Amino acid sequence: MDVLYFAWVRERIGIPKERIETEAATVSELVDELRSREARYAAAFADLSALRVAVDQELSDFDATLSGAREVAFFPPMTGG
Amino acid sequence: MDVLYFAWVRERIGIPKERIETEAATVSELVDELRSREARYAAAFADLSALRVAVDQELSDFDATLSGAREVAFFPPMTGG
Amino acid sequence: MRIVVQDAPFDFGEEAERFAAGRSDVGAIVTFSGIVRGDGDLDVMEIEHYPGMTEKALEQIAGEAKERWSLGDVLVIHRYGPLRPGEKIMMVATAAPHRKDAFEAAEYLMDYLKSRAPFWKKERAGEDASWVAAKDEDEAALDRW
Amino acid sequence: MRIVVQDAPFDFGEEAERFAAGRSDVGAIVTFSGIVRGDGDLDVMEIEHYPGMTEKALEQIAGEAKERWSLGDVLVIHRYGPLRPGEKIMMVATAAPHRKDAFEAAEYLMDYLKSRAPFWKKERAGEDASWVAAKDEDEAALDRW
Repeated sequence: MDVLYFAWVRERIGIPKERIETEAATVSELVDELRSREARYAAAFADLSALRVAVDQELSDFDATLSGAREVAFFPPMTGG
Repeated sequence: MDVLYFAWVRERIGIPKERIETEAATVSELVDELRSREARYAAAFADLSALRVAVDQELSDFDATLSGAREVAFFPPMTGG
Repeated sequence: MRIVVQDAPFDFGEEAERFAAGRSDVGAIVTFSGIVRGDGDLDVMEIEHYPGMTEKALEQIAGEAKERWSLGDVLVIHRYGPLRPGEKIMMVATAAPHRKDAFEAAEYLMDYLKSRAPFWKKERAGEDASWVAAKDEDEAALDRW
Repeated sequence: MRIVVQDAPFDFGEEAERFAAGRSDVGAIVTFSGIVRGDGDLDVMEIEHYPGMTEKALEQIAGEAKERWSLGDVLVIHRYGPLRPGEKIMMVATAAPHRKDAFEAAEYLMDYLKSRAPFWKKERAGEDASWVAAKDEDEAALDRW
Protein backbone atom coordinates (compact mmCIF):
# COMPACT_ATOMS: atom_id res chain seq x y z
CA MET A 1 0.00 0.00 0.00
CA ASP A 2 1.26 3.50 -0.80
CA VAL A 3 1.14 5.89 2.14
CA LEU A 4 1.42 9.60 1.37
CA TYR A 5 2.08 12.55 3.66
CA PHE A 6 1.40 16.21 2.95
CA ALA A 7 2.25 19.60 4.47
CA TRP A 8 3.57 19.45 8.05
CA VAL A 9 2.83 15.72 8.28
CA ARG A 10 5.26 15.20 5.40
CA GLU A 11 7.80 17.50 7.06
CA ARG A 12 7.51 15.77 10.42
CA ILE A 13 7.85 12.27 9.00
CA GLY A 14 10.49 13.44 6.56
CA ILE A 15 9.26 11.74 3.39
CA PRO A 16 6.37 12.42 1.01
CA LYS A 17 5.55 8.80 0.27
CA GLU A 18 6.43 5.24 1.20
CA ARG A 19 5.34 1.73 0.38
CA ILE A 20 4.09 -0.20 3.40
CA GLU A 21 3.19 -3.85 3.73
CA THR A 22 0.53 -4.02 6.39
CA GLU A 23 -2.19 -6.23 7.77
CA ALA A 24 -4.03 -3.24 9.23
CA ALA A 25 -7.77 -3.57 8.67
CA THR A 26 -8.62 0.08 9.31
CA VAL A 27 -6.96 3.48 9.06
CA SER A 28 -6.74 3.54 12.88
CA GLU A 29 -4.83 0.28 12.93
CA LEU A 30 -2.45 1.62 10.30
CA VAL A 31 -1.92 4.74 12.40
CA ASP A 32 -1.13 2.59 15.48
CA GLU A 33 1.34 0.58 13.44
CA LEU A 34 3.07 3.73 12.16
CA ARG A 35 3.14 5.34 15.61
CA SER A 36 4.96 2.35 17.04
CA ARG A 37 7.68 2.54 14.40
CA GLU A 38 9.66 5.65 15.30
CA ALA A 39 9.40 8.85 17.28
CA ARG A 40 8.84 10.99 14.15
CA TYR A 41 5.72 8.95 13.32
CA ALA A 42 4.50 9.15 16.89
CA ALA A 43 4.99 12.92 16.74
CA ALA A 44 3.17 13.28 13.43
CA PHE A 45 0.21 11.20 14.61
CA ALA A 46 0.12 12.55 18.18
CA ASP A 47 -3.19 14.40 17.73
CA LEU A 48 -5.56 12.78 15.27
CA SER A 49 -8.05 15.64 15.57
CA ALA A 50 -5.46 17.78 13.74
CA LEU A 51 -5.27 15.25 10.89
CA ARG A 52 -7.34 14.28 7.89
CA VAL A 53 -7.11 11.09 5.89
CA ALA A 54 -7.91 10.12 2.31
CA VAL A 55 -8.28 6.52 1.18
CA ASP A 56 -7.74 6.03 -2.54
CA GLN A 57 -7.94 9.81 -3.01
CA GLU A 58 -11.33 10.17 -1.34
CA LEU A 59 -11.69 11.99 2.00
CA SER A 60 -12.36 9.36 4.61
CA ASP A 61 -12.10 8.86 8.36
CA PHE A 62 -10.01 6.95 10.83
CA ASP A 63 -12.58 4.19 11.26
CA ALA A 64 -12.56 3.44 7.54
CA THR A 65 -11.64 -0.01 6.35
CA LEU A 66 -8.50 -0.51 4.29
CA SER A 67 -9.63 -3.65 2.50
CA GLY A 68 -8.66 -3.25 -1.14
CA ALA A 69 -7.14 0.18 -0.58
CA ARG A 70 -4.10 1.00 -2.67
CA GLU A 71 -3.32 4.49 -1.40
CA VAL A 72 -3.74 6.18 1.97
CA ALA A 73 -2.82 9.82 2.56
CA PHE A 74 -2.45 11.77 5.82
CA PHE A 75 -2.50 15.56 5.98
CA PRO A 76 -3.67 18.55 8.05
CA PRO A 77 -7.04 20.24 7.41
CA MET A 78 -7.01 21.69 3.90
CA THR A 79 -6.55 25.36 3.13
CA GLY A 80 -7.45 25.86 -0.52
CA GLY A 81 -8.88 28.87 -2.31
CA MET B 1 -39.66 73.66 -13.14
CA ASP B 2 -38.44 70.93 -15.50
CA VAL B 3 -40.61 67.84 -15.56
CA LEU B 4 -39.08 64.67 -17.04
CA TYR B 5 -40.70 61.42 -18.12
CA PHE B 6 -39.00 58.08 -18.68
CA ALA B 7 -39.85 54.69 -20.19
CA TRP B 8 -43.58 54.08 -20.74
CA VAL B 9 -44.48 57.29 -18.90
CA ARG B 10 -42.54 59.18 -21.56
CA GLU B 11 -44.19 57.16 -24.32
CA ARG B 12 -47.69 57.70 -22.93
CA ILE B 13 -47.24 61.43 -22.49
CA GLY B 14 -45.36 61.71 -25.77
CA ILE B 15 -42.47 63.93 -24.68
CA PRO B 16 -39.33 63.31 -22.58
CA LYS B 17 -39.29 66.70 -20.86
CA GLU B 18 -41.22 69.93 -20.50
CA ARG B 19 -40.99 73.18 -18.60
CA ILE B 20 -43.95 73.77 -16.32
CA GLU B 21 -44.91 76.88 -14.35
CA THR B 22 -46.77 75.62 -11.31
CA GLU B 23 -47.90 76.64 -7.85
CA ALA B 24 -48.10 73.00 -6.74
CA ALA B 25 -46.69 72.61 -3.22
CA THR B 26 -46.21 68.83 -3.38
CA VAL B 27 -45.62 66.14 -5.98
CA SER B 28 -49.24 65.00 -5.52
CA GLU B 29 -50.54 68.45 -6.34
CA LEU B 30 -48.35 68.55 -9.44
CA VAL B 31 -49.73 65.15 -10.49
CA ASP B 32 -53.32 66.42 -10.04
CA GLU B 33 -52.52 69.46 -12.13
CA LEU B 34 -51.01 67.33 -14.91
CA ARG B 35 -53.87 64.81 -14.82
CA SER B 36 -56.40 67.58 -15.41
CA ARG B 37 -54.59 68.81 -18.50
CA GLU B 38 -55.18 66.14 -21.11
CA ALA B 39 -56.22 62.50 -21.44
CA ARG B 40 -52.64 61.35 -22.10
CA TYR B 41 -51.54 62.74 -18.72
CA ALA B 42 -54.54 61.23 -16.99
CA ALA B 43 -53.63 57.89 -18.60
CA ALA B 44 -49.97 58.13 -17.60
CA PHE B 45 -50.84 59.01 -13.99
CA ALA B 46 -53.84 56.67 -13.64
CA ASP B 47 -52.13 54.33 -11.16
CA LEU B 48 -49.59 56.01 -8.90
CA SER B 49 -48.57 52.68 -7.36
CA ALA B 50 -47.01 51.87 -10.75
CA LEU B 51 -44.97 55.08 -10.70
CA ARG B 52 -41.87 56.39 -9.01
CA VAL B 53 -40.80 59.99 -8.64
CA ALA B 54 -37.48 61.76 -8.27
CA VAL B 55 -37.16 65.35 -7.06
CA ASP B 56 -33.92 67.02 -8.11
CA GLN B 57 -32.54 63.61 -9.10
CA GLU B 58 -33.17 62.00 -5.72
CA LEU B 59 -35.76 59.24 -5.31
CA SER B 60 -38.67 60.76 -3.44
CA ASP B 61 -42.38 60.17 -2.85
CA PHE B 62 -45.69 61.70 -3.82
CA ASP B 63 -46.08 63.55 -0.52
CA ALA B 64 -42.78 65.34 -0.98
CA THR B 65 -42.69 69.11 -1.05
CA LEU B 66 -41.68 70.90 -4.23
CA SER B 67 -40.45 74.07 -2.57
CA GLY B 68 -37.19 75.01 -4.25
CA ALA B 69 -37.31 72.00 -6.59
CA ARG B 70 -35.91 72.57 -10.07
CA GLU B 71 -36.48 69.14 -11.60
CA VAL B 72 -39.13 66.47 -11.10
CA ALA B 73 -39.07 63.14 -12.92
CA PHE B 74 -41.75 60.45 -13.24
CA PHE B 75 -41.01 56.88 -14.26
CA PRO B 76 -41.94 53.24 -13.66
CA PRO B 77 -40.08 51.07 -11.14
CA MET B 78 -36.48 50.78 -12.23
CA THR B 79 -34.99 47.71 -13.86
CA GLY B 80 -31.22 48.12 -13.83
CA GLY B 81 -28.47 45.56 -13.70
CA MET C 1 -13.94 53.69 -6.84
CA ARG C 2 -14.86 54.03 -10.48
CA ILE C 3 -18.38 54.55 -11.86
CA VAL C 4 -18.95 54.51 -15.61
CA VAL C 5 -22.21 55.02 -17.51
CA GLN C 6 -21.78 54.71 -21.26
CA ASP C 7 -23.47 53.55 -24.44
CA ALA C 8 -20.27 52.02 -25.87
CA PRO C 9 -19.43 48.38 -25.21
CA PHE C 10 -16.82 47.65 -22.55
CA ASP C 11 -14.23 44.89 -22.45
CA PHE C 12 -15.20 42.67 -19.51
CA GLY C 13 -11.92 40.75 -19.37
CA GLU C 14 -9.78 43.85 -19.64
CA GLU C 15 -11.80 45.69 -16.99
CA ALA C 16 -11.66 42.67 -14.66
CA GLU C 17 -7.91 42.34 -15.18
CA ARG C 18 -7.27 46.04 -14.69
CA PHE C 19 -9.39 46.05 -11.53
CA ALA C 20 -7.47 43.12 -10.04
CA ALA C 21 -4.01 43.98 -11.32
CA GLY C 22 -1.16 44.94 -9.04
CA ARG C 23 -3.11 44.58 -5.82
CA SER C 24 -1.59 42.86 -2.82
CA ASP C 25 -3.70 44.67 -0.21
CA VAL C 26 -6.75 42.50 -0.93
CA GLY C 27 -7.16 38.75 -1.08
CA ALA C 28 -10.51 38.54 -2.86
CA ILE C 29 -11.91 39.92 -6.09
CA VAL C 30 -15.53 39.31 -7.09
CA THR C 31 -16.97 40.37 -10.42
CA PHE C 32 -20.52 40.18 -11.69
CA SER C 33 -21.42 40.74 -15.31
CA GLY C 34 -24.95 40.92 -16.73
CA ILE C 35 -25.53 39.65 -20.26
CA VAL C 36 -28.54 40.17 -22.56
CA ARG C 37 -30.18 36.73 -22.65
CA GLY C 38 -31.42 35.63 -26.05
CA ASP C 39 -34.76 34.48 -24.66
CA GLY C 40 -37.41 33.66 -27.27
CA ASP C 41 -36.87 35.72 -30.38
CA LEU C 42 -35.44 38.80 -28.70
CA ASP C 43 -33.79 41.07 -31.27
CA VAL C 44 -32.67 43.95 -29.14
CA MET C 45 -32.87 45.26 -25.59
CA GLU C 46 -33.01 49.02 -25.35
CA ILE C 47 -31.81 50.52 -22.09
CA GLU C 48 -33.00 53.99 -21.18
CA HIS C 49 -31.56 55.90 -18.25
CA TYR C 50 -31.77 59.26 -16.48
CA PRO C 51 -28.54 61.13 -17.26
CA GLY C 52 -27.31 62.98 -14.20
CA MET C 53 -29.34 61.00 -11.71
CA THR C 54 -27.89 57.67 -12.87
CA GLU C 55 -24.31 58.59 -11.99
CA LYS C 56 -25.41 60.03 -8.65
CA ALA C 57 -27.45 56.94 -7.77
CA LEU C 58 -24.59 54.59 -8.67
CA GLU C 59 -22.12 56.63 -6.63
CA GLN C 60 -24.49 56.57 -3.67
CA ILE C 61 -24.94 52.80 -3.90
CA ALA C 62 -21.20 52.16 -4.28
CA GLY C 63 -20.41 54.61 -1.47
CA GLU C 64 -22.85 52.83 0.82
CA ALA C 65 -21.18 49.50 0.01
CA LYS C 66 -17.78 50.97 0.94
CA GLU C 67 -19.20 52.06 4.29
CA ARG C 68 -20.73 48.70 5.08
CA TRP C 69 -17.88 46.42 4.07
CA SER C 70 -14.13 46.56 4.22
CA LEU C 71 -13.41 47.13 0.53
CA GLY C 72 -10.19 48.01 -1.22
CA ASP C 73 -12.01 49.13 -4.35
CA VAL C 74 -15.34 49.14 -6.20
CA LEU C 75 -16.08 49.32 -9.92
CA VAL C 76 -19.46 49.80 -11.60
CA ILE C 77 -19.93 49.97 -15.37
CA HIS C 78 -23.44 50.20 -16.84
CA ARG C 79 -24.40 50.64 -20.46
CA TYR C 80 -27.46 52.24 -22.04
CA GLY C 81 -28.82 52.25 -25.58
CA PRO C 82 -29.63 49.26 -27.80
CA LEU C 83 -27.97 45.94 -26.92
CA ARG C 84 -28.17 42.61 -28.73
CA PRO C 85 -28.37 39.13 -27.16
CA GLY C 86 -24.97 38.11 -25.82
CA GLU C 87 -23.83 41.70 -25.24
CA LYS C 88 -22.73 42.67 -21.76
CA ILE C 89 -25.10 45.13 -20.09
CA MET C 90 -23.05 45.96 -17.04
CA MET C 91 -20.49 44.77 -14.55
CA VAL C 92 -19.56 45.36 -10.94
CA ALA C 93 -16.34 44.39 -9.23
CA THR C 94 -15.35 44.42 -5.57
CA ALA C 95 -11.96 43.94 -3.93
CA ALA C 96 -11.69 43.06 -0.24
CA PRO C 97 -9.23 41.48 2.18
CA HIS C 98 -11.61 38.52 2.64
CA ARG C 99 -14.02 36.69 0.36
CA LYS C 100 -17.13 37.21 2.47
CA ASP C 101 -16.91 40.98 2.17
CA ALA C 102 -16.20 40.86 -1.55
CA PHE C 103 -19.17 38.56 -2.22
CA GLU C 104 -21.63 40.41 0.01
CA ALA C 105 -20.70 43.81 -1.35
CA ALA C 106 -21.08 42.59 -4.96
CA GLU C 107 -24.52 41.16 -4.20
CA TYR C 108 -25.52 44.34 -2.42
CA LEU C 109 -24.44 46.43 -5.41
CA MET C 110 -26.44 44.20 -7.75
CA ASP C 111 -29.57 44.22 -5.60
CA TYR C 112 -29.55 48.01 -5.38
CA LEU C 113 -28.62 48.51 -9.02
CA LYS C 114 -31.61 46.39 -10.02
CA SER C 115 -34.21 48.43 -8.17
CA ARG C 116 -32.69 51.79 -7.24
CA ALA C 117 -30.65 52.93 -10.24
CA PRO C 118 -32.71 54.76 -12.91
CA PHE C 119 -32.51 52.30 -15.80
CA TRP C 120 -35.40 50.89 -17.79
CA LYS C 121 -35.32 48.04 -20.28
CA LYS C 122 -37.42 47.60 -23.38
CA GLU C 123 -37.37 44.34 -25.28
CA ARG C 124 -37.96 44.20 -29.02
CA ALA C 125 -38.77 40.94 -30.79
CA GLY C 126 -39.86 41.37 -34.39
CA GLU C 127 -42.79 43.82 -34.36
CA ASP C 128 -43.35 43.47 -30.61
CA ALA C 129 -41.92 45.79 -28.03
CA SER C 130 -42.50 45.71 -24.28
CA TRP C 131 -41.04 47.30 -21.19
CA VAL C 132 -39.49 44.85 -18.74
CA ALA C 133 -41.51 44.96 -15.52
CA ALA C 134 -39.77 45.23 -12.18
CA LYS C 135 -39.99 41.94 -10.26
CA ASP C 136 -41.35 41.66 -6.73
CA GLU C 137 -38.44 39.37 -5.89
CA ASP C 138 -35.97 42.12 -6.84
CA GLU C 139 -37.67 44.55 -4.50
CA ALA C 140 -37.79 41.86 -1.82
CA ALA C 141 -34.05 41.22 -2.26
CA LEU C 142 -33.36 44.63 -0.68
CA ASP C 143 -34.84 43.46 2.62
CA ARG C 144 -31.82 41.41 3.51
CA TRP C 145 -29.54 44.46 3.68
CA MET D 1 -17.12 22.69 -17.09
CA ARG D 2 -13.39 23.23 -17.00
CA ILE D 3 -11.06 22.34 -14.09
CA VAL D 4 -7.41 23.35 -14.24
CA VAL D 5 -4.68 22.66 -11.67
CA GLN D 6 -1.35 24.14 -12.67
CA ASP D 7 1.80 25.76 -11.33
CA ALA D 8 1.97 28.35 -14.13
CA PRO D 9 0.28 31.74 -13.72
CA PHE D 10 -3.05 32.25 -15.47
CA ASP D 11 -4.43 35.39 -17.07
CA PHE D 12 -7.46 36.35 -14.95
CA GLY D 13 -8.90 38.85 -17.44
CA GLU D 14 -8.46 36.56 -20.41
CA GLU D 15 -10.00 33.60 -18.58
CA ALA D 16 -12.94 35.73 -17.41
CA GLU D 17 -13.46 37.08 -20.92
CA ARG D 18 -13.23 33.66 -22.52
CA PHE D 19 -15.64 32.21 -19.97
CA ALA D 20 -18.24 34.93 -20.63
CA ALA D 21 -17.72 35.32 -24.38
CA GLY D 22 -20.34 34.40 -26.91
CA ARG D 23 -22.95 33.36 -24.38
CA SER D 24 -26.57 34.43 -24.76
CA ASP D 25 -28.07 31.49 -22.83
CA VAL D 26 -27.12 32.99 -19.47
CA GLY D 27 -27.74 36.42 -17.99
CA ALA D 28 -25.27 36.36 -15.13
CA ILE D 29 -21.55 35.69 -14.81
CA VAL D 30 -19.84 35.70 -11.41
CA THR D 31 -16.09 35.36 -10.98
CA PHE D 32 -14.04 35.08 -7.84
CA SER D 33 -10.29 35.42 -7.79
CA GLY D 34 -8.02 34.86 -4.80
CA ILE D 35 -4.85 36.92 -4.51
CA VAL D 36 -1.81 36.43 -2.26
CA ARG D 37 -2.12 39.25 0.26
CA GLY D 38 1.13 40.99 1.12
CA ASP D 39 0.44 40.86 4.86
CA GLY D 40 3.35 41.76 7.09
CA ASP D 41 6.61 40.88 5.44
CA LEU D 42 5.38 37.86 3.49
CA ASP D 43 7.90 36.91 0.82
CA VAL D 44 6.29 33.88 -0.72
CA MET D 45 3.34 31.56 -0.26
CA GLU D 46 4.01 27.96 -1.19
CA ILE D 47 1.01 25.91 -2.17
CA GLU D 48 1.27 22.15 -1.91
CA HIS D 49 -1.40 19.85 -3.30
CA TYR D 50 -2.22 16.18 -3.78
CA PRO D 51 -1.88 15.43 -7.50
CA GLY D 52 -4.63 13.13 -8.66
CA MET D 53 -6.92 13.74 -5.70
CA THR D 54 -6.96 17.51 -6.29
CA GLU D 55 -8.48 17.24 -9.75
CA LYS D 56 -11.01 14.65 -8.55
CA ALA D 57 -12.03 16.79 -5.57
CA LEU D 58 -12.46 19.90 -7.71
CA GLU D 59 -14.53 17.98 -10.26
CA GLN D 60 -16.72 16.61 -7.49
CA ILE D 61 -17.27 20.06 -5.99
CA ALA D 62 -18.02 21.65 -9.38
CA GLY D 63 -20.28 18.74 -10.33
CA GLU D 64 -22.22 19.14 -7.10
CA ALA D 65 -22.68 22.86 -7.83
CA LYS D 66 -24.06 22.01 -11.28
CA GLU D 67 -26.59 19.68 -9.66
CA ARG D 68 -27.74 22.20 -7.09
CA TRP D 69 -28.05 25.28 -9.27
CA SER D 70 -29.11 25.99 -12.81
CA LEU D 71 -25.70 26.70 -14.32
CA GLY D 72 -24.67 27.16 -17.92
CA ASP D 73 -21.01 26.62 -17.11
CA VAL D 74 -18.42 26.40 -14.33
CA LEU D 75 -14.70 27.14 -14.36
CA VAL D 76 -12.15 26.40 -11.63
CA ILE D 77 -8.45 27.24 -11.93
CA HIS D 78 -6.13 26.64 -8.97
CA ARG D 79 -2.38 27.07 -8.86
CA TYR D 80 0.24 25.34 -6.76
CA GLY D 81 3.92 26.05 -6.14
CA PRO D 82 5.52 29.27 -4.89
CA LEU D 83 3.49 32.50 -5.30
CA ARG D 84 4.46 36.06 -4.45
CA PRO D 85 2.23 38.77 -2.95
CA GLY D 86 -0.14 40.13 -5.60
CA GLU D 87 -0.14 36.90 -7.62
CA LYS D 88 -3.46 35.22 -8.30
CA ILE D 89 -3.82 31.90 -6.50
CA MET D 90 -7.02 30.72 -8.13
CA MET D 91 -10.30 31.69 -9.71
CA VAL D 92 -13.77 30.29 -10.11
CA ALA D 93 -16.44 31.45 -12.54
CA THR D 94 -20.11 30.56 -12.81
CA ALA D 95 -22.63 31.31 -15.55
CA ALA D 96 -26.37 31.12 -14.88
CA PRO D 97 -29.62 32.45 -16.28
CA HIS D 98 -30.16 34.50 -13.10
CA ARG D 99 -27.82 36.28 -10.71
CA LYS D 100 -28.90 34.47 -7.55
CA ASP D 101 -27.79 31.10 -8.93
CA ALA D 102 -24.50 32.49 -10.24
CA PHE D 103 -23.66 34.11 -6.89
CA GLU D 104 -24.69 31.18 -4.72
CA ALA D 105 -22.84 28.64 -6.84
CA ALA D 106 -19.65 30.74 -6.79
CA GLU D 107 -19.83 31.05 -3.00
CA TYR D 108 -20.50 27.33 -2.66
CA LEU D 109 -17.47 26.54 -4.84
CA MET D 110 -15.29 28.82 -2.74
CA ASP D 111 -16.52 27.44 0.58
CA TYR D 112 -15.84 23.86 -0.50
CA LEU D 113 -12.54 24.69 -2.19
CA LYS D 114 -11.32 26.25 1.06
CA SER D 115 -11.92 23.21 3.24
CA ARG D 116 -12.38 20.17 0.98
CA ALA D 117 -9.83 20.48 -1.81
CA PRO D 118 -6.38 19.08 -0.91
CA PHE D 119 -4.30 22.24 -0.90
CA TRP D 120 -2.03 23.47 1.88
CA LYS D 121 -0.37 26.85 2.18
CA LYS D 122 2.96 27.67 3.71
CA GLU D 123 3.97 31.26 4.29
CA ARG D 124 7.60 32.36 4.21
CA ALA D 125 8.68 35.72 5.61
CA GLY D 126 12.43 36.13 5.87
CA GLU D 127 13.72 33.17 7.89
CA ASP D 128 10.28 32.25 9.20
CA ALA D 129 8.04 29.66 7.63
CA SER D 130 4.65 28.49 8.87
CA TRP D 131 1.76 26.45 7.59
CA VAL D 132 -1.50 28.37 7.29
CA ALA D 133 -3.98 26.85 9.75
CA ALA D 134 -7.51 26.04 8.66
CA LYS D 135 -10.02 28.48 10.15
CA ASP D 136 -13.03 27.40 12.17
CA GLU D 137 -15.10 29.96 10.28
CA ASP D 138 -14.21 28.27 6.97
CA GLU D 139 -15.40 24.92 8.29
CA ALA D 140 -18.52 26.61 9.66
CA ALA D 141 -19.21 28.20 6.28
CA LEU D 142 -20.07 24.75 4.91
CA ASP D 143 -23.07 24.51 7.23
CA ARG D 144 -25.17 26.84 5.16
CA TRP D 145 -25.18 24.50 2.14
